[in-house]
Amino acid sequence: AEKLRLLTWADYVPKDVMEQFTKETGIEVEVTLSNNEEMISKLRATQGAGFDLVQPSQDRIAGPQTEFGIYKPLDLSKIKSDQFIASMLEATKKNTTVDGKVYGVPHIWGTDGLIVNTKTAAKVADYNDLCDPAIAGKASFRAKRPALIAFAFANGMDPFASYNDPKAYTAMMEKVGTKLAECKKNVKFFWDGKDQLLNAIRSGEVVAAMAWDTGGWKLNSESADIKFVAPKSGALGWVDTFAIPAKGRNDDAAYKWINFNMKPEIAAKVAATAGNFTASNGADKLMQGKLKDQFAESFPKAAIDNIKWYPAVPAGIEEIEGKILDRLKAGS
Amino acid sequence: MNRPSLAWKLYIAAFYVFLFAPLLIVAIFAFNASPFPSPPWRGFTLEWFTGSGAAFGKPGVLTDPVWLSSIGNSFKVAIPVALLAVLVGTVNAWVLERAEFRGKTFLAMMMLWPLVIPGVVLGISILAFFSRLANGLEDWLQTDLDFLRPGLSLVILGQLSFILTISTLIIAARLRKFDRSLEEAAFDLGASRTRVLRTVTLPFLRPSLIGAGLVALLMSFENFNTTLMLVGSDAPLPITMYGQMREGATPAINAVSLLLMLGVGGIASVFALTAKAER
Amino acid sequence: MMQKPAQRLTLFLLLAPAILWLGLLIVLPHVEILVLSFSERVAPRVYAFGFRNYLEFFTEPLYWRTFARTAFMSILVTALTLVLAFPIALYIARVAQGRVKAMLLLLCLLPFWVSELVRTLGWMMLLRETGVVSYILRAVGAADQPVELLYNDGAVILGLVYGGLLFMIVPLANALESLEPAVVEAGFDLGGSRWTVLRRIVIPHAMPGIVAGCIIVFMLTVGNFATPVLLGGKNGLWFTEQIYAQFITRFNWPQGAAFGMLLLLLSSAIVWLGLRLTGQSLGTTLKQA
Amino acid sequence: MAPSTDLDIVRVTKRFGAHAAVDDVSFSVAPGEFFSILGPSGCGKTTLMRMIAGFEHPTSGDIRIRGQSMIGVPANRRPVNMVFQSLALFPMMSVGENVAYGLTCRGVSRAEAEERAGRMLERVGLKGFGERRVTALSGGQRQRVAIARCLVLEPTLVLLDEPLGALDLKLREHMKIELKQLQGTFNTTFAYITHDQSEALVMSDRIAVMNQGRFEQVGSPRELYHNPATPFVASFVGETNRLQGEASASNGAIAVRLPSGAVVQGQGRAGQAALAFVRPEAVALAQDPSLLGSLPNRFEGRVSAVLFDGAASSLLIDTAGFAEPVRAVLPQAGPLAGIQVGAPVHVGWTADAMKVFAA
Amino acid sequence: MAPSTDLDIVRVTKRFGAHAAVDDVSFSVAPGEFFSILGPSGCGKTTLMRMIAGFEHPTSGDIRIRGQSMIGVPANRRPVNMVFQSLALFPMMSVGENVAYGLTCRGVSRAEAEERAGRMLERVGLKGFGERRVTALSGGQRQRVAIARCLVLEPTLVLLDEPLGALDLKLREHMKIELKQLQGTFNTTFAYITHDQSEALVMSDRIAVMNQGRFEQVGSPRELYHNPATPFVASFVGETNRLQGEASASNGAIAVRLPSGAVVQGQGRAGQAALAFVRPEAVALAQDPSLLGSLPNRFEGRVSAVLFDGAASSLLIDTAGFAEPVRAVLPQAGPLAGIQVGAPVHVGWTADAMKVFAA
Ligand SMILES: Nc1ncnc2c1ncn2[C@@H]1O[C@H](COP(=O)(O)OP(=O)(O)OP(=O)(O)O)[C@@H](O)[C@H]1O
Ligand SMILES: Nc1ncnc2c1ncn2[C@@H]1O[C@H](COP(=O)(O)OP(=O)(O)OP(=O)(O)O)[C@@H](O)[C@H]1O
Ligand SMILES: [Mg+2]
Ligand SMILES: [Mg+2]
Repeated sequence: AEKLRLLTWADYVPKDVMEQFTKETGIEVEVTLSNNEEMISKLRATQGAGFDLVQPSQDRIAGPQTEFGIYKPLDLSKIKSDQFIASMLEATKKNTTVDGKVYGVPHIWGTDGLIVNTKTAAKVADYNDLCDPAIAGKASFRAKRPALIAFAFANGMDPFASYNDPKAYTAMMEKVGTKLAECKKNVKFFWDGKDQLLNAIRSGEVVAAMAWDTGGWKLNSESADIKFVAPKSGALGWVDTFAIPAKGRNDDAAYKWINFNMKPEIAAKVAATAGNFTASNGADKLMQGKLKDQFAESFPKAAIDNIKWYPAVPAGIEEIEGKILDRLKAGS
Repeated sequence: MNRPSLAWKLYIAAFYVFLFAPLLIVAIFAFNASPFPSPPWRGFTLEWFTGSGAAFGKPGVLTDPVWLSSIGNSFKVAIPVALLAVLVGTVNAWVLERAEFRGKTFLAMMMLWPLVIPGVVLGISILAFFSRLANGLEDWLQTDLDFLRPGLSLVILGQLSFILTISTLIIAARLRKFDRSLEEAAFDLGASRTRVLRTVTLPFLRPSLIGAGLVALLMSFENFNTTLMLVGSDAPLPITMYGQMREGATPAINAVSLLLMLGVGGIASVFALTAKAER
Repeated sequence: MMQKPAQRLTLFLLLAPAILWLGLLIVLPHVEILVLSFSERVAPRVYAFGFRNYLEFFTEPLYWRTFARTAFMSILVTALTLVLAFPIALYIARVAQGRVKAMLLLLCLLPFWVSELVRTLGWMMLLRETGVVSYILRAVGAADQPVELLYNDGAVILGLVYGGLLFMIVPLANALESLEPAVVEAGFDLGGSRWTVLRRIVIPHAMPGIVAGCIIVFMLTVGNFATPVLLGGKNGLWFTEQIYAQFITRFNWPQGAAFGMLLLLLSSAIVWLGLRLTGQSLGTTLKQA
Repeated sequence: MAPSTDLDIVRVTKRFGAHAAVDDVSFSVAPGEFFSILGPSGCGKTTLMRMIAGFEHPTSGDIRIRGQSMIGVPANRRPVNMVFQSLALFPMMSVGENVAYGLTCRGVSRAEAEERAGRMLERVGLKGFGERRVTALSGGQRQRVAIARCLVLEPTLVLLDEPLGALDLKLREHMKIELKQLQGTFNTTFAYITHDQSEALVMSDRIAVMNQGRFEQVGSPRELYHNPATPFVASFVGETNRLQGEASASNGAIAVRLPSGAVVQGQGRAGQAALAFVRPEAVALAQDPSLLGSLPNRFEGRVSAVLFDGAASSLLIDTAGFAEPVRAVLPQAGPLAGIQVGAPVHVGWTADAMKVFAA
Repeated sequence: MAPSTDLDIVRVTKRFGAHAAVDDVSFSVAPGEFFSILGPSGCGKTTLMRMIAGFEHPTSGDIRIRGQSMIGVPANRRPVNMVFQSLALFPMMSVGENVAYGLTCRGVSRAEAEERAGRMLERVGLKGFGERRVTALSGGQRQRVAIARCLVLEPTLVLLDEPLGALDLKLREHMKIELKQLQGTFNTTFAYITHDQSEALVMSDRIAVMNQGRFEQVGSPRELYHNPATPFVASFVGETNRLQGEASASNGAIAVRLPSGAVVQGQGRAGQAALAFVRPEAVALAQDPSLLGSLPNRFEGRVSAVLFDGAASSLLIDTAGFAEPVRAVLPQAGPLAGIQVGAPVHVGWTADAMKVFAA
């Protein structure tokens, strides 16, 4: 049978959606779970072979494409653009354009913020509060670039403004690095996988963490004490996309999958399992009430306006960040 | 010296407790009716083996396609690795023990070398070399050469790169013990060269062939470092386990581990039996 | 004389698998990363020859500190493993008899054929804050708070020592086994105390086994990845993680290749040093194992 | 007062499980004596020696050295040293270090130990070999190092467990004589075990013949050879012809009727079933039976094999009434020197030469 | 016409590099003969035998079996079979399979091969052992299997490379006789190599004494023993006393002046430097010198050691004018039978008994 090899995030492909797709098109979907870095590194190792469709975040397309040429330009005529929230589609297209060609369209979006156990760490309201001695040894964040960006904002800097000035950016990151290093003693571990963090919060090993909104809401439904909080200095907004690898072998199936997924009823289902929001136009009307309430609680109007959306990452920026992160992990 | 002191005996006992404690814990908590592999004990369940996911939200090993396919992938790697290790190992052992040519000591040293290369380095070097090779061949032949890209085929090659050393050593050790006069005697009694090989040499080597095959099988199943650098979309068991452990595991991983222990125990007993037959 | 070409052909055919194996899977890949490690990125998709990747290593304290830390901890782990394993190997080789001996050895082997990840999982379950040890400590009243034993260097060393034990015990036991009982008895008979016999007869005899075990354990430790990553805490980085990071999360292959070469150099240098100091040769040493 | 014996074994028994490897053995060794224990493989020789050295503990009985009980004294505190069958030289040490080892264990300073080791090596004829590796020595040289390593400690007693077993034939012949001479010059007490009767006979002052954990006879080589006390000793020590039959006393001597009906005359004591032994060199040969006229045992036979072996040549003679051929020494001179297979011959021996035992 | 020899070696030389392991050797073996090659370790015996079997190729010379040249014939096509020193029984096969192996290689059917193997086992006294594993046999039994495995193929010639080397003393004595008898009953030609002179003397019809790749002498055991052709043969075959000195002819015999000035009389030929040999059993002993009056060689000495070994006992006698003690046979009877160390004694021997060679 025809096959679609999909490289994506956990929870983005509910079983029934996959089955429905196979039923409708006769195409089987083979799912490999991953994260941004691994997606890129896998494609980099194969020069863009091995998968037919991938889902990196929108900011991680232009840089790697310039450097390694691992994606194929999208044939926008094959995509039903009316299924997308127009503003989001435009923003994503803009961010994923290299040499005038578009490489990505949006799928799921969400934010990074704080998951707080309000009973034991009520005071945590911004990223810097993770470093509060009161919760020493019980905080956590990922030792990845979102942490750098977040702490930069929390400490009054604007990293996105310096994206194209490596020198300034390096200086800024050094500062952030120092700040994080100080904070490190507060950290139980740098979390890697979502479930790892959620388990630790459930068991009380961790009481406050920088994490994705979806995890926070999931925990909130289990225990009302745990809340997802939009930090004072602003949640970080991300958009996961659809992109086609340079040596994808089944572009037709890929486009079919994109269009299928962006149908409002399908998108709603996916959003429900992922616990996030979808770029599908009209799906929000089909969403369950609970998530909407949780979103409303976490994001008052001001907080929504304060969301910092990632612009495309220019090539070279990640090297600067990488070193800071390595230092953070290695230093004591 | 022959009469061990009490302290020594206690140390031995403590050592074996130390040795098996982690494994026992893993095995016991495979049956814990809890979504997390940690105490307290919440009652006995087989859910993590056969459960459909209804009870704890995550399915048991034997119904979870993720685990099943990674077990399948491990076999897809381990069986060719074991077969090739025995085949090539036998030829190599022959070269080491029987052939005479210039540069033999150098070759023997080279064969040992993979043992002192860290697995991660082996992995990245093979990854880098084969991706260059694939790029070159692709430009030249204008086709995709998938098997040179990260994936099971590359994992097989990567694991072979050092497992071959082990299998060669095992078979060569046996071949070295072989009394050449047995072959001469057979030849003297009128056997042809192929008949000597078939009736005398290979039967003598058989325990080591089986042993090398089993060791290769186990090492392949167990290997993580080299495999990690070379996997594509199909993850063998250790890679899946690693992913799950970083994710924060459910007791399903304990169940997989227990199955693995049982499998290894089985193979080890076969191994012990052939080793006994060897004597 | 007639047979010469035929013999050549046979020899060539016999050599072919070894040459393919060593050439394609060992030598050329290493040449590749050597070449790769000397290429620097000048612009997207443009690379040039240069030493920047190595310079980077020496100028960035982070990298060489991790490197030094890895080397130091590996040596420590090797030494600890040797000390812990010696009495066991001695017992297996010289005290235990027959069935018991075979059993003890087999029991040693079993945990090591099960995946490293299973073993590490076991340690994680034992040591973590919500784990078994912490639970037991609280249950017996030795601690009133959950104790975190995971995510520190101690846990990493424990895991690595555990993982290295077998590879120390087997060569040691092999070496000790080959010591003729009469030689030990002669040592006592001529008036030697236990300590004298151990120091002047048993240990010198076991030297090839000690060196072999140390080399293998050191290699496995320095090249380990999963154990330090999973058991190690926020403070510890293993050098293999740096290589992994350069390849997988930084997509910076040249830098990763340089690190790989450095790790290879480190391990070769320490192995060579070990052999030199003890006057052993690699071939005989590895055959011991 | 100095004790008159160096070693006393008093009713020593050693059991492994139900099996008694050494069974109620007693003997004494005088100072300066060369004492051998001779017996077949597995009879318990090594076990006995290991108890003296202190590597095994007797199940019952006492072991005394110079009158002092050794029970509970560990091997490294006993004034005895052992030369092992495998020699057990320390391969990780040089020849000199091997010899000096025992001295340094006693706390003798390095320099002095080396010097004394050097002198000892000189005395055993290995001057200047101190720096060699033990693996670079010939069999006989290694032998001498093993002995030097013991003698340098001036032990009361040296135990030797088949030390010549690993040597080849010619060298063994040579070392037999050398060992005996060494013992003479050092005047040390030697307890020597072997399963080779020729070694025991040539070297020893006294020999104990051991069988299945027990001593069958203790005596000088000549006593054992000429007056064996048991059938086991008669057949184990020296080449012999062995006959089985039924005994009946007759004038002064004892008569043994073989199954074929033939009767031989001998000396000894037996009930019904009897074993009779006669040595090949005691068998007289003649072509003319009248030359054997005075002998009580006379039989007719035919040469079935000539085993020419120089001075040790012998004949096998198929003799009427005997189940096995009779073995006799081939005469070196005289009319029978050139006898061929198939030639008829008469054999005979005195009643004194034939020892009879109860079977 | 049947050839009158089974094996002809014609000027065979084998070089390993510059070293000639076998150097221009020629000999023939007659059908049914037991032919031994005797020589010290490393003299080239095995190399010679491996050339006959076909495992090595002569550098020059020809090897003929029943008149047919074997040059270029591979080992598996030659009508010779070899019994290896290690025996080389196939451990993965049963006793019966071992014996049947050669037959099945020839294409004999399984059933028939088994039957013939069974019969052969019966003939070597191993009836009913067919199903046993070879590891479950005693040394002597394995020996017989190795020989049966060759004999079942009815080869023209059986080669035996020190087949008794691995056995212990008593068993070796026994197998010597058995092997000789087996050869007799099968009437097969045996070529046997050994470094043990006693084995060669006892079993062989003819012996070639080999030294450093060359044959020193070929002859019957008695010829070699009594009339050695070279000093090497004289000292290698049998026990002997060896004297070195300067020769000068004298009435009919040859006189050798020892360094001490003493002179001995002997038979033989020598230039200036001479070696003289006399066997211990040819040395006559007397307490009263007048009893030795007729002997041309008479000396006075003192017993330095009595090597009592039953029938093989000997004396070492420190003799004035001799560098080494003279070895003589200890008389079994007469006044000297009980002689002690230190006793004065006179020794003497005939000129015929003393062989003299150029050194
Ligand atoms: N440690 C032991 N445990 C059980 N049985 C033993 C032990 N040591 C020796 N034996 C048994 O005791 C008997 C005597 O053994 P020992 O070694 O003393 O014989 P030996 O006379 O020295 O023989 P050999 O001449 O072959 O060396 C044998 O039957 C042997 O199997
Ligand atoms: N394949 C070979 N290459 C080089 N030299 C050899 C080879 N085989 C034998 N030699 C040499 O030839 C000489 C004769 O060896 P051979 O094995 O024939 O001796 P041998 O008389 O059988 O001795 P032994 O009684 O010890 O078996 C020796 O010096 C040996 O080192
Ligand atoms: Mg013994
Ligand atoms: Mg030989």
